[in-house]
Amino acid sequence: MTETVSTMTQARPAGLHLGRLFERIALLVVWVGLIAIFGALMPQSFLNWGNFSIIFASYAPAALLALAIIVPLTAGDYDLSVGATLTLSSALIGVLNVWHHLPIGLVLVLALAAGAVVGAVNALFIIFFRIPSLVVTLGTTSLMTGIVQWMTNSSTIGGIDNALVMAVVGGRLFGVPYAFYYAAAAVVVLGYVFDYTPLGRRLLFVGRGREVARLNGIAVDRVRFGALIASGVLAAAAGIVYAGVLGSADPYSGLNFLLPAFAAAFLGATTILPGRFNPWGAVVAVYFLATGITGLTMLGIPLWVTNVFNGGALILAVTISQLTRGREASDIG
Amino acid sequence: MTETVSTMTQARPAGLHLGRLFERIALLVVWVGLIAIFGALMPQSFLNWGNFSIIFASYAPAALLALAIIVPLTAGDYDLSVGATLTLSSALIGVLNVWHHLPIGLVLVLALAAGAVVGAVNALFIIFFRIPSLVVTLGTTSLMTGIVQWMTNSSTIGGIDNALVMAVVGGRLFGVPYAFYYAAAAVVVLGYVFDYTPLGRRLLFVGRGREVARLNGIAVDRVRFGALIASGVLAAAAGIVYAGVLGSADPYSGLNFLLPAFAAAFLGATTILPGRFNPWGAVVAVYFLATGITGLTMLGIPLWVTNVFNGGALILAVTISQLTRGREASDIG
Amino acid sequence: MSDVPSAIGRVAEPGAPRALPVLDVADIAKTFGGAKALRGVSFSVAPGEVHGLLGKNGSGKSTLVKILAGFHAPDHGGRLAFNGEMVDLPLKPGDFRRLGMSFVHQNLGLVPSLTVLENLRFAHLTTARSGYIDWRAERAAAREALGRFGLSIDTAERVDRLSPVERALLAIVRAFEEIRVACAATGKPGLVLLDEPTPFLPREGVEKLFGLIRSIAATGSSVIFISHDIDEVMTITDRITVLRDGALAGALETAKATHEEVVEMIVGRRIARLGTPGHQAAVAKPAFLRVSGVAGGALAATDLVVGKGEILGVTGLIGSGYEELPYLIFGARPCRAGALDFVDGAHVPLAAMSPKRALDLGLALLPGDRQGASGVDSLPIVDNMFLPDVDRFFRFGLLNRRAMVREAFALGTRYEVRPNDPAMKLSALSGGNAQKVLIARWMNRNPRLLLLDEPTQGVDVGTRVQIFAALRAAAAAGMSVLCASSDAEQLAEICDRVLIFARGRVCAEITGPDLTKDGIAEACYASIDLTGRTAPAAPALAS
Amino acid sequence: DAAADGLAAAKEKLAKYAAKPVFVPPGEPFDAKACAAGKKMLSIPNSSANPFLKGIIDRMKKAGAEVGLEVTEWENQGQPSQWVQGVEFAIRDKYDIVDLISGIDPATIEPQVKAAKEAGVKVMTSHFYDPSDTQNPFVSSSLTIGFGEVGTVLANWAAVNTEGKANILVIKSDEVPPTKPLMEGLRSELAANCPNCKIVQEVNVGVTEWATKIQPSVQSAVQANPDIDVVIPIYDSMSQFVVPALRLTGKTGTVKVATFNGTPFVLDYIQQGLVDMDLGESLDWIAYATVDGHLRDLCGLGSPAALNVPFYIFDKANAAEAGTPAGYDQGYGDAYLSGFRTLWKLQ
Ligand SMILES: Nc1ncnc2c1ncn2[C@@H]1O[C@H](COP(=O)(O)OP(=O)(O)OP(=O)(O)O)[C@@H](O)[C@H]1O
Ligand SMILES: Nc1ncnc2c1ncn2[C@@H]1O[C@H](COP(=O)(O)OP(=O)(O)OP(=O)(O)O)[C@@H](O)[C@H]1O
Ligand SMILES: O[C@@H]1[C@@H](O)[C@H](O)OC[C@H]1O
Ligand SMILES: [Mg+2]
Ligand SMILES: [Mg+2]
Repeated sequence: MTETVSTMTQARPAGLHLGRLFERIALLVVWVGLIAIFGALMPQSFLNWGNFSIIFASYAPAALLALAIIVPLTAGDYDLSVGATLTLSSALIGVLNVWHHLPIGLVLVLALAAGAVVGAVNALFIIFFRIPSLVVTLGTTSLMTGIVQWMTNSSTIGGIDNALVMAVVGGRLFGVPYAFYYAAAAVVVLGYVFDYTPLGRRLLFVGRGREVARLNGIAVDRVRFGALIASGVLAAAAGIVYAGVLGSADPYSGLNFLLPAFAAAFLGATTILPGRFNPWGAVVAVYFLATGITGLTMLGIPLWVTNVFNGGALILAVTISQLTRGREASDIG
Repeated sequence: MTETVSTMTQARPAGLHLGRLFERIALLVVWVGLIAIFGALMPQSFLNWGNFSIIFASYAPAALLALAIIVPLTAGDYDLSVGATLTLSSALIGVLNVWHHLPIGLVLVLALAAGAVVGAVNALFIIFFRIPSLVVTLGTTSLMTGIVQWMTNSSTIGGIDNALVMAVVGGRLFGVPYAFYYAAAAVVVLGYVFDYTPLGRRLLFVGRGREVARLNGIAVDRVRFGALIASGVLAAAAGIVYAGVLGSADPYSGLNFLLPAFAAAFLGATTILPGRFNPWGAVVAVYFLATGITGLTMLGIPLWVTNVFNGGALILAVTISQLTRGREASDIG
Repeated sequence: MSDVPSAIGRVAEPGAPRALPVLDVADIAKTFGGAKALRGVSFSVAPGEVHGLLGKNGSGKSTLVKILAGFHAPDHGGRLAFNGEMVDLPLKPGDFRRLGMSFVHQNLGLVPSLTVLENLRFAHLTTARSGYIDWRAERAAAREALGRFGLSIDTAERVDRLSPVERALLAIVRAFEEIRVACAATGKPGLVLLDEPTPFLPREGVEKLFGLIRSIAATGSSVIFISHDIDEVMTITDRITVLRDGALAGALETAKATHEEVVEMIVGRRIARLGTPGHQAAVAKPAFLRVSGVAGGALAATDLVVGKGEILGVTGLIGSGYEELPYLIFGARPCRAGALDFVDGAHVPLAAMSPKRALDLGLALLPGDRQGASGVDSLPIVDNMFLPDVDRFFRFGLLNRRAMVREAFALGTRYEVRPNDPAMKLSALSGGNAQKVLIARWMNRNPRLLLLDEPTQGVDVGTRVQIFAALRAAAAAGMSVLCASSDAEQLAEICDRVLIFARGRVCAEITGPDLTKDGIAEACYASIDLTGRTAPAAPALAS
Repeated sequence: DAAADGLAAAKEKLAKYAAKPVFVPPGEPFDAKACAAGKKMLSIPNSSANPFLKGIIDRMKKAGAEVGLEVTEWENQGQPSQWVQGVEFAIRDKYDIVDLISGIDPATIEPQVKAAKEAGVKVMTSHFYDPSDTQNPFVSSSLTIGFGEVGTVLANWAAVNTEGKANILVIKSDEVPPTKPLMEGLRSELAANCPNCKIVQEVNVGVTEWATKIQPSVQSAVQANPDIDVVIPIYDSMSQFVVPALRLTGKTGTVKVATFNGTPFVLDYIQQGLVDMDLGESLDWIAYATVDGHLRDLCGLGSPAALNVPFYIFDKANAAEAGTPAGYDQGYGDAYLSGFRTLWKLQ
């Protein structure tokens, strides 16, 4: 019982390493390729920093929303309510700031708190009553949609405090509006938490093996609870940035963000750290799709093509990622 | 070692039997209660057969869509693409019948075939490439949305052959337009398949334990494939009925039906056969929600309340169902 | 002995009977990714024969079984004949049923969230030609089948509400029922494949199973029996085929072989049976932990003391409650009452116990359900190894991944995990190697008390010996161990003391010279009389 | 009496919209080619998925080409963040005009409108504000459209077609800004000209919920209030869900439907007897008027305050003029074509 045969090389043929590396950066490569193509077609208007700075800023709410989704998704829960939470948050800002004249600082705190409350309500039903997360968040989506319509009288509320607008799209750093940096900060923080902290490991184990996590001393319910709250708060933050970008509160758009954000979360799980929902991947996916849509729009290509692009990119990327791993059952979804 | 201790009484206290029975009919009871309340408030306008016949007919597409969802859901796959398939089917009818003057009979066959193709494409990616169903159907939703916009130039197409309109809402039986009977026929057939055929058991086994089903000789892939095709065809049928009800093809509405249909599927899994997706339950849920919405709007209550009602009813019903079974982990979702 | 009739035209192995074999396989190979699970296995099973299929963990037994179930497609080139009929590989789903095979799979192959009726009548419910299911008739058929085996289980109960024993029995009843129907239909001998059916069975269940096996063999049908329990294999089989690393290691006629020969063929080298060393002078160890009044599940208020550096075994008939003990002490399952008193004075009421608290107190638990409760298959070995310890690698605000991998590699080397690549997913390891990783996880923390539930279930003899040695060494260094197991042999080999449970209470204590496999088994059966009960706590098999 | 006087007034006011539209020059003739030379305009529709708006932009491209103005569409799905991108794009690519068409409230994207103004890009709106609205301070000029006037036409039509006793169900979308002036026009005109008319119920449905909520709402309303005899879906795309509701409740023909926009499939509905009246505008006319108005602002000639595109009533009597199936520009005559060309000194 002394011999220890190393099967390492045997188990991981050299080709595999390259394949995996390729998979990690494939989406980035395709992104660069896309930029190159649009750049060649429109060297003036597409290939300039101004264009990218605007893509970065205007998709910041979408990026935050994709991040909001992957936190509970990693812990094994679906949160469909992030779209409605985004709307709720921006509607609250409109109603409280514009109609009730509350100071914007206070209003932002209240919006984030509302996001936390949504997360807590979801968590109550998901964790305490043990109802599937898909069902609960489908229900709260409908509930919040109704509440927002009631609050806003179903109308767009313009005239949000200029301080918010300035803080989101007024100021620029390297030509890029601040909005982007809020999303970037969220990615950095989440990326750090996911990869470099024990909390990130716990999240992952809770998502992949609840009972295992529990027996290893992880407070599973607390981790799931925290993930849902984080999701609510991030979605509310997305709502704040959205309100800041627009300078107004729109009671209907939130749900339009939902499916694309999920698509980005899944697409992001094919890159950087393939097979896992990861913040960097999610954000790369958001901006990859944004680049495609912007480029197509600038070329004046009809709108329906962007829908085809969105759907096609998702399916294609996941399929290719799947093929590099020999079609083994996927760990995501 | 001759004595045989029965574990029956031990495992199922008498109270449980009653509790289970109550659970099976709870939603029906609440439905009757709802009708009683609205009936008391509006004895003339609510409590008449005409009103119900209209509810029955106008929610027939929604009922078909809920049925489309539960087939793959029982087999363990999410089909988010049913909404887009509904739209695709009705858009095809509009384009082929109105613009290209194909006879309506042929067009209906083509619409159903398109639904089958959608199901087959979903199945290809889900089963052959082993991509999570949520991801695939999210992608095909976006793809189909684009294709529909291209086909229809994003415009509503009126003037669909009157024969279809007559066949769907023109003729009546017991005062109820035929539309309802198409949905009813689908429920009866599906109810029979689910409960009284080997195919129904195969579906259930595949959904509850894929590996086990395969170990026990079930052609799992074929069953899942069939379920996805069935879902596509049923969603296309919903699109046909929808086109018949409207007399026109609307390129946008499909997605709006998606979340309510999922809500009905989950709500339906709390009744008739609690803990399992079941056709009767799904349809009861659709008409329960329809009754609530109709009653509320007849009372002149603003529309936002119906969203709250939808979300609240879903969460409440599932929670109560969960409480009767002592909060054990749920089998649905 | 040469020209044995064989449908696939090869020379049969020595000792093979002359009749047309029920099952005859040749050159079956299976590659998973790059790993070869089977490398050209050939053997045959004669009518009426009980055939043992043995091998270390990962040697490919279950893979072979699953190929016969049509679950895995074997590599190209294998051949299969059943009752003389050549059958195309891979088998299509359900082919096995047409041929006349039935299975009890390693994990039983039941769907937990469905009912006893649905699971038991699986074959009929999913393949009935009539196109209409008559539920009344199905229920009657199910009751009759259960009745034939003397089982009384509510057919409407969900399988996940059954006890492990009931579940195992259900799977066994199903396999024997299916083979009965199949033989009646084909008029030819059938084949029942039992992949480690015994770990969950109480002794009398095993005996009843052996009775069934013999009766089915008497009708001319055959049985393939897989187990890591050599004594069981010696008792029931006629012949034995041994796999090693996916290849045929040899075949034996049971009657002509000894226990030691079988073990040697399995592991490929001689292993000294640990026997019963050191039990003669059971020196009382100083107490480390006093467990008082612990009650939960089937366990009534129970007191016991664990010594420092002691390996304490707990066992009993299934349903006697001993198997709950590790989970209750660890706070993994709700406790009705009880408290822990540590030698250092710490007093912990069990109602307030949680896994987190237990870990802080220096306890560790290795659950019996490896995949469901112990490790996460889809995550890397290194993360699984240090799951409770990640905080240790979190320095200066960063998780030190490099250090984790380095330490995991060292641990892997120490516990002979093969292959020792910490970045691989746990699922890439065989069951036994995965178990080594999980044991390493806990041993590495130097717990004061290690709680084990069936630590070597499904683990081959070679690996077992390794695990035992590691436990001994740790105990010698002062770690206490509480090991719940139904495996008397294992308890006899490693324990200093064994407590026998009956009806939720400790009813006997075995130490010193009595601490042998037979001694423990005897005590278990005596326990029935000791507590004066007339009925076992769990549904039993009527004779 | 008051009722009869009101009815007479209503009839008289309606007559104007039943006559073939005539062209009224919005200002002095000017050298449009010189003005437009080398200039470009980015048109952002409320949503590219709206065929009505897409139709306007396609025709604006054609009209612009006649004078040399380059018109580009910013394709979008109705999401404000995409409008934001469009304005930013225009600033960067040095467009001269950003045209926000029909539904984009400049207040919704005020930061970008302000930035455009500062960058020297003129942001103009068309077919959005009612003359009674106050224009956003960062907007250069607006070609308003009389949504209030539309409301009055709908009110008068309802009064006249029920002999002054209309019981009206209104379907509206409050989140679309034009709804407000339209509803005000509708209410005040009813009050003025039809003392015995009343709005029985107003149902507010968000645009995204039209498909799921309008049909059941209309069904419920006409069942709960059987005396409803006119349904006014204020935007005619809503009528595809009103028509089936009336069909199912058996009210087709007895309950009248009056609406606004002139979308072709609704004009078809009129020919089929499913809808009674649609107040339409010619897309092509709108396109020429928009190009004309924006050029005037760009070249400092002073923009007209309104689009000056006439409304025209389609009903059973004249719906066939729009074609079978109906088109977007048919039935309005083509007086505007030579009118604008003359103004622009092209002929
Ligand atoms: N998914 C996989 N990817 C790569 N290698 C694998 C995978 N699964 C198994 N292996 C390798 O195949 C070999 C045999 O593993 P297998 O699980 O068959 O062992 P086993 O006989 O079940 O052993 P045990 O008795 O320990 O369970 C091992 O070396 C293992 O590392
Ligand atoms: N689905 C799979 N994918 C990859 N490798 C697998 C798979 N199933 C089994 N293996 C590998 O095949 C080898 C044989 O496993 P198998 O389960 O047949 O072993 P076994 O002899 O039954 O072992 P045990 O005694 O532990 O049950 C192992 O290395 C295992 O890891
Ligand atoms: O037709 C337009 C409609 O589509 C939009 O939503 O609001 C303004 C209307 O003029
Ligand atoms: Mg095995
Ligand atoms: Mg194994």
